[in-house]
Amino acid sequence: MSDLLAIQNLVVEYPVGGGRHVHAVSDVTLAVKRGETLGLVGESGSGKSSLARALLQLPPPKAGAVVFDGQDLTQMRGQALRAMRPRLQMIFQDPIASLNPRRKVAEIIAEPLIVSGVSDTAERTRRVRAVMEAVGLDPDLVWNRRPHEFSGGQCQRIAIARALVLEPALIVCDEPVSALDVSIRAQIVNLLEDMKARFGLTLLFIAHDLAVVKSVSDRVAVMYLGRLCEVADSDSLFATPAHPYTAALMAAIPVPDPDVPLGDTKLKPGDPPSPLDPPSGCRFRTRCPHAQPRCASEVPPLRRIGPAREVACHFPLVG
Amino acid sequence: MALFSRRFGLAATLAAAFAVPAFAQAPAPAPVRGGALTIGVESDFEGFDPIRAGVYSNSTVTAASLFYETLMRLDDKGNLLPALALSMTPNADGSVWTAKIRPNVKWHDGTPFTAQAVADHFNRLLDPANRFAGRAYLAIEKVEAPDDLTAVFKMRGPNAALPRTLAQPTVTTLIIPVKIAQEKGADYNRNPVGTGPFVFKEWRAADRLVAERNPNYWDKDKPYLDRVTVRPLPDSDARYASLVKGDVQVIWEDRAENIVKAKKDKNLRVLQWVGSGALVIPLNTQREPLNDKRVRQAVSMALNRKANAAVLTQGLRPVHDDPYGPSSGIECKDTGALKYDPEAARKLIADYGKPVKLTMTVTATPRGREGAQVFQADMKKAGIDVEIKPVDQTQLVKEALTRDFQVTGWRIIDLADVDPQMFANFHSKSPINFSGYNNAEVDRLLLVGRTSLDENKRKAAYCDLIKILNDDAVWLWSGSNIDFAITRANVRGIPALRGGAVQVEGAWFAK
Amino acid sequence: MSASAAKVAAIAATGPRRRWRWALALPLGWLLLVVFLAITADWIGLPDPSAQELILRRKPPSAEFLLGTDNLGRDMLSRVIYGARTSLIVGICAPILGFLVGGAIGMSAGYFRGKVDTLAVGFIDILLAFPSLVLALTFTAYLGQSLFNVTLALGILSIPAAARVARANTLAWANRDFVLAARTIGASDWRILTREILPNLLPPMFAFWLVAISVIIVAEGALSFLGLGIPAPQPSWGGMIADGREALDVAPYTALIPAAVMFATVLSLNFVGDIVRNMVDPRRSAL
Amino acid sequence: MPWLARQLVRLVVVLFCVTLLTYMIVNILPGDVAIVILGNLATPEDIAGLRADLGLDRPMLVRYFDWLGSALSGDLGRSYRNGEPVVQAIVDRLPVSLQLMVMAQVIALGIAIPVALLAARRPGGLFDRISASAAFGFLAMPNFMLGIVLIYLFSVSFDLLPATGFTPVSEGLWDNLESMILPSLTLGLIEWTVLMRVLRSDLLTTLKEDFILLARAKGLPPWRVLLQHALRPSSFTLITILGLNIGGLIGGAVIVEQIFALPGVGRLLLGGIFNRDLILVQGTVAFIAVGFVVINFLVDMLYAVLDPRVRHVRFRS
Amino acid sequence: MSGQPNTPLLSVRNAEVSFSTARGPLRAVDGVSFDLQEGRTLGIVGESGSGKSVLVRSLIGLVGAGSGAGVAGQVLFEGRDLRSLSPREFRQVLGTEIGIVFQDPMTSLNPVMKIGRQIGEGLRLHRGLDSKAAARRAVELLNEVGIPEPERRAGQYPHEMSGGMRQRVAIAIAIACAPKLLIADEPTTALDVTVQRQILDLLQGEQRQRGMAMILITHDLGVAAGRSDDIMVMYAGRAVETAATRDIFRSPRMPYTEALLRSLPRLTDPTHTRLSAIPGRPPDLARRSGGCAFGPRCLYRTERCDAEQPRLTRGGGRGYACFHPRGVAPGGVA
Repeated sequence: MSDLLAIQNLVVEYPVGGGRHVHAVSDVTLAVKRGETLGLVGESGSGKSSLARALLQLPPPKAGAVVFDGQDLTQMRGQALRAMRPRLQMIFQDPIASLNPRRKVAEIIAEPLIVSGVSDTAERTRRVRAVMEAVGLDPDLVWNRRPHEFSGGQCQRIAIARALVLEPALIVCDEPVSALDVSIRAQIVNLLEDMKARFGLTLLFIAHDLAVVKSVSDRVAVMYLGRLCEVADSDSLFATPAHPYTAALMAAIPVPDPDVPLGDTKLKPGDPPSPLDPPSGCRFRTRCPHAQPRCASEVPPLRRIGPAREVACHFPLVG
Repeated sequence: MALFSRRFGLAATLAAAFAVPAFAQAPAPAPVRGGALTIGVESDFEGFDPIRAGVYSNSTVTAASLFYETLMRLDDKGNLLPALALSMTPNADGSVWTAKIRPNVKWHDGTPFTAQAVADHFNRLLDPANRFAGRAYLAIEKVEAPDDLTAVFKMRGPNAALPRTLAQPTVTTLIIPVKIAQEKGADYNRNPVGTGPFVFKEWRAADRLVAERNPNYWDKDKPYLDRVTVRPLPDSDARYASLVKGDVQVIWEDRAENIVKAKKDKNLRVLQWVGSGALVIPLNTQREPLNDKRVRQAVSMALNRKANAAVLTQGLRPVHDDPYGPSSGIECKDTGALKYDPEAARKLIADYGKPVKLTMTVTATPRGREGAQVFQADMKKAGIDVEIKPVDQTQLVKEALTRDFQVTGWRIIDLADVDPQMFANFHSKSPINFSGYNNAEVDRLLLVGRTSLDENKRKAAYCDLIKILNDDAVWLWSGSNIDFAITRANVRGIPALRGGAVQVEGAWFAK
Repeated sequence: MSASAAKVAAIAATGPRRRWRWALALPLGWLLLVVFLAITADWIGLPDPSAQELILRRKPPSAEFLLGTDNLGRDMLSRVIYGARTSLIVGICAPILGFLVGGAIGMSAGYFRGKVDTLAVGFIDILLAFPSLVLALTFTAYLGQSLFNVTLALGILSIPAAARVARANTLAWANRDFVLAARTIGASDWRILTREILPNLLPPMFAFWLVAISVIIVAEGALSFLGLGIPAPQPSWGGMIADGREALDVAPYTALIPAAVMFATVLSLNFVGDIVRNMVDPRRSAL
Repeated sequence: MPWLARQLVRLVVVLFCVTLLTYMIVNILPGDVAIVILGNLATPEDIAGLRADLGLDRPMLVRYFDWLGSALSGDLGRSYRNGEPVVQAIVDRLPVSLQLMVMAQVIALGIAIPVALLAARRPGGLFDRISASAAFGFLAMPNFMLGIVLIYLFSVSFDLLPATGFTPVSEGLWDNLESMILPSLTLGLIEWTVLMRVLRSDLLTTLKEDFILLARAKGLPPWRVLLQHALRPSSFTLITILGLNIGGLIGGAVIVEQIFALPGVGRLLLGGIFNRDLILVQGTVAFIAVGFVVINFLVDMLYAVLDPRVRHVRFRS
Repeated sequence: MSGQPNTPLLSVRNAEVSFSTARGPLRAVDGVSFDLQEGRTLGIVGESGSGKSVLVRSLIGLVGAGSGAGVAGQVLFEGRDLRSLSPREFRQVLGTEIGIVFQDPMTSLNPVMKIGRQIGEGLRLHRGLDSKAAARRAVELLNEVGIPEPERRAGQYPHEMSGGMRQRVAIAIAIACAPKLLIADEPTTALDVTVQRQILDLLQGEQRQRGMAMILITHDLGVAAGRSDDIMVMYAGRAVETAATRDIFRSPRMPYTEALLRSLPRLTDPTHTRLSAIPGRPPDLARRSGGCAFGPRCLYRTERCDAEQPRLTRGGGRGYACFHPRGVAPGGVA
């Protein structure tokens, strides 16, 4: 499999006034292979959403390259970039906020077609109907209705339909199910899996729920405070986490089984530091049970420790 | 002199009939000393340096009369009395007048008042470098002071009316100390010094002006009051309410409703003075279609002056057919006025043959609007369309001066003699003949009125003049100048409201 | 999730819509009546609103003059109805002008942010710091008092407020994910502004506009009070109140009748505006 | 502090634009101060001469920068009309306008806050509806009408308060207050409606917040919840409005000062406009603009006092 | 949960909450009853709109006044009927006997009041402490909930703290007056998973140490599994299943519970395992039909389910509202 998307040394910072900056994403290099689902996990403030937006150039990152299908998006401007956009689509966390409340469902789904120049009304209607049916919406029932008449799950279906209607190569799913109810979540996860198979999609799946990520991802990348900790194929990552942070995350997950004893995260007490002022060296060191003086002085590089496995730690738990 | 006040426009289609010396002056018991009086006037004061102020509104004259005095004075019946001058005597043809100055008069700062001060005052106004606006209307050429108690007025020509003219308090006749004014420079305008019965205390602009009794006043008995405050209260309802409430004891007033109400109120008394001026509607004789006499006559006949005045002023200001107020002393038996006759007006317009559309420029005040709308409605009945153009005061003046108007509202203010006004308004060479009227016979009659020492000849000339003007329908007379003041019932001793000024030198509170 | 409690409460808050409908009927009916009369004034057999009969000045309401006569003996009923026309033209058009300009400024500021925002906010600041009276006086004094100029002057005065409302709402909407979604499909800024943001801006702007109408109607009255309103003899409510105010002691109805009509209209506009606002979002349009 | 620096830059820019704009606008106003001064009797030569004396014959921009230069050194020139130094004229009248506006605001807040609190307790309830209607009512009442009605009511009918005029504090605090009650009431009675509506709306939003629930869960009595927990976080829009409304307040003050014959800045400005006293108008407008910007600056500071979140962002070096 | 002779700390009978909406009355909570013994933890589990938060808030009077909500049913706290107390007495009970922690510490703390004061407020009001003593106690409490530098923190505002710390503050407020019952309404939903762990540990620690009873409201079955003694599952405003935690997870009776558990992705499953989704979506509470609310989504639905609303059947220490319970012989009780 070749890389559909290659993120190279990506840096995202944004000002918060007073000359201070949030270091949202710092020097991240990551590739997404054609046809795979890459899971991206991390807690709030880890920079995973900033990363997603930066690779869509919304807004463009401060530094680094985003090579999509051989072209560096960060070097593209205006019309060229707009022409590229239909190939990368995004699905958002809050399905209701991601749909314009004033527009009808059919208009929302047809909008990408209009923008990319499909001027034939009949053609548009056909494609909108087709994609509605694909995501499990009855075109005749939903056509003229507005988003507020739908539940969150239905809205997420509409959003998925909008993303699919241009037949993109890559869809960035930014926490697509975390706002949904438990009983709906599985429906949408399944739908995404189905759509991926049907349209040959590549997915970047961002979530904080490890179980969901595990369920859909071929590979998983873990972020902490703007840096990558670990990238590995899904099964080995969850079986034997190499980064102490990954291990802590997994230990902290509440398991829906009263017989499974609560694991020990071994974390030092305290909250994650602010991305405004991240710690020197390894950013996880302030909470890491294995931290050494070296961790404060030296940024651990992301290094390969196995066939499909990279970790950014001076003292990895594996390898 | 067509000095403008805030409210003229067509400001009131007010009219006065005949001299009704109605300022009720109770047969006086002895005046009582003491007390503080507050007067409510209409507007704030321009200032008290004639050069800077340019004109004194009647509000300012009221305030200025506290500090300044004239050379002569008129009693309520119009008789000349001595004031700063003990006497004024003319030479044979009336071209030079000699004034004997009252001795032992002092300015408020203690320096003596002399004939030189009188000369300085008038010469300063006359000096073109000072650009005193009213100098063109002074018939004086220069004033000399051969000694401390003699001032000699050299006139531009024979002038019979000088003592009377100087007796009316105006921006020119109220004498200021030029020396002090020059020392104080720009500040003098706000810190007047005079010879008058009251000494300037403070002026908080737009709020109040306070004056205190001058203990060194030359007229030993006067003034009776300890303190006088003059407050500009621009809103007539609020002003009247202040009087009813007793916050002020005298107000200048021109709203008919308030005057009628006050007349019924036992706690109040109404003073009124029918002046020599008039409220007028000038027509621009140089502009289409008013350059056609038929149109002007039609306008004149279409305007129902008497009925309008009767309603709008509740009968307080009947109109008459010439601009000579009772105090001018001129009474014409036949004015040749055109009668109200909309039918005839309609015929004249039909005869003119073209549709007549006029624009009337008025001040953007309630009364300006009211008068203009009445004019508009009357004209409509005669088939004349009138568009109202409400403008700001200065704009109106500018339009009048540049003859850039068709119809407007104006006021001839009170002067002791009619000559300056009539000459300025109707002589073909006058710069402010803004009707652009040009009639050789009128010019001739105006000169007779100005130069003749024979009072009867003058009066006849003015009456002949008015016949021509009325027939030509140059200006329409919409009402005479009547000034009203309302006082609390216990206020006594306020003389005739000459020039609309409330003078309180002799005022006192009855117990 | 516990958000449900808030959600339920929110549903409950929009609850008594039936009652609103009742509350709406009266003000809406009144507004319709006023608008209807203002439009049809010429055809319903009213006397000429500027026809004077001085003898009949300040007559109290009677069978002949249902609402009495004014200071020049003109029929008050006719003047009130024709005045509705003037006041509504000024009241409706001036804010529209302000909203077109202010709305464009506010939308650009809220959408583009950065320098555009700084400039726009600066412009609004300047307009706000400028005593509006001077502006209004300049317009009416320099350009002459006409319906158009008064409308223009008051329209300019409504720019800052409109710009603020537009900016605040745009800021709120421009951060929504659906705007981001529109950009991911390559929509141009113009398309996003007109198709995605504008439709969401209209309801709060409409609610604000309804309130602005009433403010402008009152403001026209204030200009009339200073002698710079609509030129005579064209009646406007504000002008009628300013005229009638002079005779509050002898003929109070000459001021009170137009005041009452204006009161009812402004009240109705505010009611309707409030309901529209409640239907949108109570907070954002508070400014 | 970069925030402070930004505010100062903003102040300077706004002032420059406002004064320049004023200069332009007052200059294109019809009417000529020379005619105003000299009256309708003047000759064209006199008018031209006076214009030269006043410097009115020079190009507008030159005059503007002259004015700006001396304004920066605190000299706003002298009134063309009566020679009064403009600074003096403003300083003399400022206390009156300030007192009027402050009292009006106090009255407005004094009505608005309790009414909003009571109305927000039961939105849609009887009190809420009555207060909303009352607010609409006052909003629909032109101040020139309200002013005269108040005079008739309190001054003429009940004889409680003076109808017009201003008594300085130096002549007695009570007399001073008495002379300002009706004017302030006229302004305040119209002003409170806006404040009440804004506060009520924000209160309703705040009252839906979880921390209000928590306060209630602590067993706090309802009035303490309202006053101690809900009021302060709900007052930010109110304070913004207080700052922004100064423009409107000045407009109202012009009319109120005119009706009640108060010697305030509004009347000064109006007189200046009517008299074409360019230099006076210019100085007054500049002064008002400074006042507006400064007060809004203070309002921003007040935010920092009331809302620690703002303080946090702004004052951290 | 039942059958024990001692009086429960909290006993709720037939709790109902309804709102009137544009589309008609909405019954957010419909006839819910439960008991809570001293020192025990009851987990209330349900999706959004299931009524779990509204239920608990209505018990302590936080739903009702002003919102036009109708609240009915009986609430006995230590045998006292809370609904019959005067407002003053009720506030006393609420402030001292019951503590509550909300979901979002960002919004549940007053942004413009110093933390120390927010903690001390209840103490001053109900315990009569003066401001100094309250401040001292607030610092102690901050220390107890694991906030470093408590003296300094007490003088800070909520925005100066991280989400986890704020939630600790919220817990300090809740336990300030030493309540007997702690209500935790989704206390960790807004928090990251590592912080969630710490907060849950803290809650549980405080509960054990102080012997408080706790109601833990959550939509996360994992959280409920690890932290509660008993669980009540709610669906569409009703309690559909109650049982000891282990029983719920081992042998759910209610098809809804069963389906819910099955739909969860598990770390133990291999990647791309197809999830067993529950079809359909929760019912619109304003358009309630006569039958079982879960019926339209249920695999075991029969005609009876459409016609009749199943009541909560109790027995064997647990209860369920279903005509076709799982793991029970038809017609019998397990």
